[in-house]
Amino acid sequence: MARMKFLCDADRCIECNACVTACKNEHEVPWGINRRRVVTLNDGKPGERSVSMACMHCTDAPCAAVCPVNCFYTTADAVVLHSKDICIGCGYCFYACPFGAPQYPRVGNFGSRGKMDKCTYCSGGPEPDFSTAEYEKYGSNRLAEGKLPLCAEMCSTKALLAGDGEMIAEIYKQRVIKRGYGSGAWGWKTAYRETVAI
Amino acid sequence: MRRATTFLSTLLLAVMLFAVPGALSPAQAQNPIQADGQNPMGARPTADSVNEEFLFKQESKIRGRVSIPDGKSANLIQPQGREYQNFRERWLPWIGALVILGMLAALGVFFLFRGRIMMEHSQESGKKILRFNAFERFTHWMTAVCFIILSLSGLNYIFGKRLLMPLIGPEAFGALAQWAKYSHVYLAWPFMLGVAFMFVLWIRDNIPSKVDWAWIKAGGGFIGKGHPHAGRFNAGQKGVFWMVAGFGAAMAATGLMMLFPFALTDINGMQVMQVIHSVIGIVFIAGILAHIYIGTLGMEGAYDAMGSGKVDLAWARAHHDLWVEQEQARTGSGPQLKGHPAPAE
Amino acid sequence: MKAFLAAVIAAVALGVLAMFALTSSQKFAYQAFATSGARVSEPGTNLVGPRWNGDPRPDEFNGEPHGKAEGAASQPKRS
Amino acid sequence: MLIKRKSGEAARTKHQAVAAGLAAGVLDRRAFLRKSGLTAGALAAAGTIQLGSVRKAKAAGSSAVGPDTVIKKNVCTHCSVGCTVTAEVVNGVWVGQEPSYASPINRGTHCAKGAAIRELVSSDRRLKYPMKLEGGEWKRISWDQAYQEIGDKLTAIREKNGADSVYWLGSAKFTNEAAYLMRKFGALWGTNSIDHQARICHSTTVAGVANTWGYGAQTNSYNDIRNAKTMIILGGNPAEAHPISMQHVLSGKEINRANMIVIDPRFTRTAAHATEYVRIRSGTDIPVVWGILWHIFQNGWEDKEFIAQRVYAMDDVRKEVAKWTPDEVERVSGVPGEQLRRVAEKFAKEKPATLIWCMGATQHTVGTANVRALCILCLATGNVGKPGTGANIFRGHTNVQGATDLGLDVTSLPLYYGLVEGGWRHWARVWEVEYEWLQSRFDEVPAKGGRKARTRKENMESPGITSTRWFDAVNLPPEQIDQRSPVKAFMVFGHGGNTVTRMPEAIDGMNKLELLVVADPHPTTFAALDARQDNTYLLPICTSLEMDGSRTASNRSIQWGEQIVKPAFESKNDYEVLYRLAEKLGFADKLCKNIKVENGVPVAEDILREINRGGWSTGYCGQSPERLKAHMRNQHKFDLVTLRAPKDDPEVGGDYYGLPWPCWGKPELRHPGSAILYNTNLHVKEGGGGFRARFGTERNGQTLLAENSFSKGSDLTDGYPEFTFGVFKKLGWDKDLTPEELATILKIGGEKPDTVSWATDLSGGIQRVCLDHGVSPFGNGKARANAWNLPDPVPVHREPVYSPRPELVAKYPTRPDERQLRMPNIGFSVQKSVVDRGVAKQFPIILTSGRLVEYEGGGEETRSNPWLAELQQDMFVEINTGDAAERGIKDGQWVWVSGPENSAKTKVKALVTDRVGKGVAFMPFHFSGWYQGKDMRDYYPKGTDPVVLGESVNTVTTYGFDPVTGMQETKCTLCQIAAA
Repeated sequence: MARMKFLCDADRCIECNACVTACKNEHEVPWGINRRRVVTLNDGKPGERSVSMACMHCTDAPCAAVCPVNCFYTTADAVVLHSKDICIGCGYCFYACPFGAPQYPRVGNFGSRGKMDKCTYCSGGPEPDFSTAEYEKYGSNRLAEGKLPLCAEMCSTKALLAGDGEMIAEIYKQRVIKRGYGSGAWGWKTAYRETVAI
Repeated sequence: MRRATTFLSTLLLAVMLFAVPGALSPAQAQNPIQADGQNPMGARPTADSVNEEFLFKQESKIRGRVSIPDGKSANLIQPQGREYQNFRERWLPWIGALVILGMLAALGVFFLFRGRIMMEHSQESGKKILRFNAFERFTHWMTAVCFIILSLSGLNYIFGKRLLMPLIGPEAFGALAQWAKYSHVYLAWPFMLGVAFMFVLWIRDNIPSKVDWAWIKAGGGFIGKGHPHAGRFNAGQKGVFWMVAGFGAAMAATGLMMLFPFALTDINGMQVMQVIHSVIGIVFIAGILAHIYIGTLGMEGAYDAMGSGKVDLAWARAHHDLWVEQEQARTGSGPQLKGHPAPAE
Repeated sequence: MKAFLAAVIAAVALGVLAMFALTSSQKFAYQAFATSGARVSEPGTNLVGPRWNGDPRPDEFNGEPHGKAEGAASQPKRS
Repeated sequence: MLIKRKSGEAARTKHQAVAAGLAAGVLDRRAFLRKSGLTAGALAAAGTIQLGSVRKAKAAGSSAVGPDTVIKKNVCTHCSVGCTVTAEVVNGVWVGQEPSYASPINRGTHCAKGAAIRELVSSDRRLKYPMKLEGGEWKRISWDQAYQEIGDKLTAIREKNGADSVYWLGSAKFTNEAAYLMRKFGALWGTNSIDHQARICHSTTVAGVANTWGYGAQTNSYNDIRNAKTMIILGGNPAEAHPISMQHVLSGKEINRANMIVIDPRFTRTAAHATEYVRIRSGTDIPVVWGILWHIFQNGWEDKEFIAQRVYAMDDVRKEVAKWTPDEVERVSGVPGEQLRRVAEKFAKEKPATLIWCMGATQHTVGTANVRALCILCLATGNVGKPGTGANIFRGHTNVQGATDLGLDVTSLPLYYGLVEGGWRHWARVWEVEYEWLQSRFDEVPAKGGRKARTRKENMESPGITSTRWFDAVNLPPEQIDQRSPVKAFMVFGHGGNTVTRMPEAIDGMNKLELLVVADPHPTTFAALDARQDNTYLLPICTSLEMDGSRTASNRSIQWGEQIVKPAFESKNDYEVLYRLAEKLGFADKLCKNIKVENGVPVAEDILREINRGGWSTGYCGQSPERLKAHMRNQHKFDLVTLRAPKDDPEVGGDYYGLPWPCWGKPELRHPGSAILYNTNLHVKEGGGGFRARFGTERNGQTLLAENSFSKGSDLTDGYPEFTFGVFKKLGWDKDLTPEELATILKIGGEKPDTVSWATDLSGGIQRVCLDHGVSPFGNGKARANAWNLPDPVPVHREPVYSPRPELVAKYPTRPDERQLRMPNIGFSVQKSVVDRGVAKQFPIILTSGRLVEYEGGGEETRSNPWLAELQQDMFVEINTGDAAERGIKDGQWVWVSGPENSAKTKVKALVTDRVGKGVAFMPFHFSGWYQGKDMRDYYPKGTDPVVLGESVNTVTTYGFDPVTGMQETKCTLCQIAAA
């Protein structure tokens, strides 16, 4: 069974933000909700790298663990999803997430920030595949169509890789071997408790 | 062993209010040129690229620049979430269960051995003295009601999914938890107000004094016979007062930090706040359980103080002799009320 | 007993008050994450629902949707 | 687990189940529109339009490709890379975008703009119907009223002030067909003042490169960069301006372990991926290039054989280069000699090497000279005409290459036919319009300002006014403007108002215009920044996604885009608007004499066929609409690196993707196009050739034809001139012509048939025969290191007008005051005054400008797209940490950036960063809508204001124009920054 992961090859990422707008486009993500973002490290200095980041769909996901209502579930493809019907907007997942993935419709205090929203790896939610309800709560379901997340599919330099963890790690490995450098699989240690050994 | 280390580091995290870099997972060494984590400067941007290991050596999380006006999204990786997860899921349920069940067990044992402390009758029995006026009782009950709901909804955050959810199913539990969450957030406000009122109302009578020391040395009268002297509040009650004031303030402070994310602290701060909030909350609940026990089941006559506000003079004389003298001196005849032959039920 | 009842009522009242206070001090994400350079008229409602509480069920929704930003659209008032 | 698990099996099956709404078949496009209040009736209240339709449609169909989903392919309308956009359309509504894996150019990928492009066609900030300004209020009008009123006003202005008093500004976002139609429109109107964005992006490239080796275009392709072992990116930031090109750049860097050298004043996102970054002072490109060449010549690293065979007058360059010792280069540009030596060695020795440049090289007062110097660097090292080499010039807008090719340029007719009688007569033949009638449309210019009068014919052959100077042509005293009258009316198609430098003066110009017409999907800066009260019209034009037509990417590949959805709101396409205007002005019959008009809309395919019939000079003759459409159908067959399809393919066998021009002969010849220009290792029939013999055969006793160099399989084994019927007769090749071809040539030639050339022979016979003999129709010449017809035949360094180094101005002054392109250029006087007044002390920071990845051009369209706007919400200035600390400026705070002209100032946010060096500031050029601290949002017609507004950098940019093309100086001026 595939174990879906994201890998951002920072030596390819040019902070073009295609992943961000592709996400907005695919799911009609409203203004203020940022399921994916690109962070530039060491900005303006030699060694600068940009990394595209969204929910990493962690192994033993901290969000799922700390959720007081167990609204998270992991699919057979190891995608971490959640049910907005059960979510109470408490914010614990947001405290626990190492990647700042959870987003809330309202900002300011946790009185009623609304249901949490985050990257679904383009695989919808608990509702029936391709249903209107699924689309309105979680966005479209590309995985069920046999497609990968649009952010990775549209990545301008093919820096953002999505797919089975072993396959994308292999792609990344080959790249590093070919070009002779690589700044690593950002976030993998934290998310998957493993890294791409080269 | 690993668990213990992580737990320790988590506690350190809580106490010292900042992350302990040693507890973080070291990032992998990818770039041989960068293996020593040297500062990447120079004109060779490819060769000098930053990597996780290097950045984690500088700071406990990796931060950068984003163009969207959401400052927190500039944090790329903050692995402390893993530590937080570990504390919350591995340790907190056990801490909570042990402390609360431990307190219940202790009270049970105490009850078994000591039984209910009964009222000692004297010629003053049947006479009433006003112990708490209406406003004091109002304040107490407002705080108490909020506390109970806050405790239950708070415990629901930890135990709900473990105990309740399997029983009633996820949908019902989701709805219940939603309301629990709302009540937790909203009733925190009357609770904080109540704590503040109580503090102002009763601080005067809760200043520790020498009498308290004697009271403690005498075991508060719980053990053995006879009653040590006590003012309006004995040392035990003063303890409860200061616990409520202190823990209440701590719960309020940590709670507010979480309620208003990023107002005063960042995500790590909020993780720490959550740790403090939950640990204190559990101890607080345990403490209040004891308070409830002694105020109701544990001691005959004690409940009247907050029930009707009026207590039996004999009881008062026995437990708060100094206060009764003081009150009677102040009012001449004393505040004892006539016409109530029977003690309150 | 009166004091107790009063206390319960007060707690509930204060709780409700807190609810209103907290809710009104919240901003929608599209307001919080927009600067003075931007006028967001249609932030969108997918994923967050018409009331921007994450609940997409339109049957619960009546009245002005929050998907539409408050504040007047620009008026033609040329000098 | 308590919630449904996604079954792995199910996840792999394609669901055809389309949920309720669509399956019921009730939601056609009309229904969508009705539901969302988008019908005509609701348009009256357009400001409150609720655009849920797309989302609802999407929700109903979800992402599953159902039976009602139609896939349409078009080309991204943003930059020149030419990414294919794959649209999923359900019942006439564009509901989703899919990666276009088949395209060899983008291979499924997009940048932020391309990935958000679906929003353009449904943006609620679009201009929804024609509007006019009446007493300072925007009023809705009908299209008919608009055509009538505009037509009447144009006619009146023409009668009073002449044809040249109307300025026509076209767009690099046009399709090829629209660009061509508009140039033809301008010719029929009778003016050469018809321009577009190429003026302000790569006009200097076109002039400089064409004057070096024949054609002013990218020699190779984005894909071909994969072959390079060394690449220099000078004055370019493709990571933000052409993100998809970085796929090829970085792949090349990885596959070949290539050197990627970035030379730029700013440590850009591109520089972050360089193997070597060279920081230079803005405006010192020539010293740096000569500095590199100094090391090359010093060490004998030049390609001597290549120079001997294919380059004219390299020795003249050696003399100039000898002056640029490492010390002098470092003194002027700040680059250490040792670093340049490293760069020089790599570029000359680790070949193939390619040179990539963008607007950092072109937008200077020395733009043409810069570009020439860069070409010379390629020539000296033999890095032209082979895979992995070449001048890979990344053009700006989606079709800026095509619009330039098709003549939206004040100096040429379509496909670079000169403004000479031969050129005019050629197009008159193609259009079947009488040459004399065309001539009669032009003004006679009276003598004024000490200049001689011009006849109609002379005026017809005189280049027009550049778009960079349009407001000078309104504001300056009439005697300074070399035409009958100053500009009175301005017709703007698809062009922002914030793109010219010296905005305060441009705004003065706007206010003085008697008529301003903006035809655009958005109102643009023109609608919002001026204080006009009347005589201003806004015409809603649809995007190229809503129409058919071809576009030419930077690599000269032409791609056919099919209409994805019908034009939104009441917008119309360019073809229709031009046709209807021509109808009103009385020359529609001539405009579309050989072009089919269906329901009042000229047919795109027919326009392209007319281009094919006349496009010999640039090889736009073989790209018939049928062939281009076949390419779009067979995208997946083209090779990623060579861009070539397998020879045995029935539809596109052997073709290069998009038939990159020159694609010789008639479409039936099936020339494959030329993926790499000037490649002698290929047969002409395979896209090979030498340098174009454009400048004669001999100069000062030296031959201008190639020596011992010729393309593979050529019958002529040396240099040769361009082919005419006369040359054919000498070679005896006239016998190879068919009788029909011969008849056509003789008819065209009239009394002088020998002058009929490969470029004017409408039969295509000369080109066909050339191909059979394996020779390039345009000859086989030498590239020119010395372009004697240009102001600086060998490029020399000239300090910017606003030089931060006044002490260098005496040695390296800008060119003397001159008159160019009907206008005075007083750069020298300005520079002298700047030095005398000590401006560099008051304004000590160098200001440069450039792009952001989220926005495009003037930015009106992209700033109206919320998905993009959310990512860049504030105009900012990048300021060095040191400069910020000195001024007490913190990251994110408001600052005033003031410029040295017009007391101009802009209020922007500070972005404190070391991307810029000390003493340098950078501002993006996409913003407008704020002016000198004032938010002008209310001036837009209600509901059409872009989501994000900000100060335009051009409010503080200053004087300075390239002498050849009138290019403005945007990359190097001075400013001061203070906390607000």
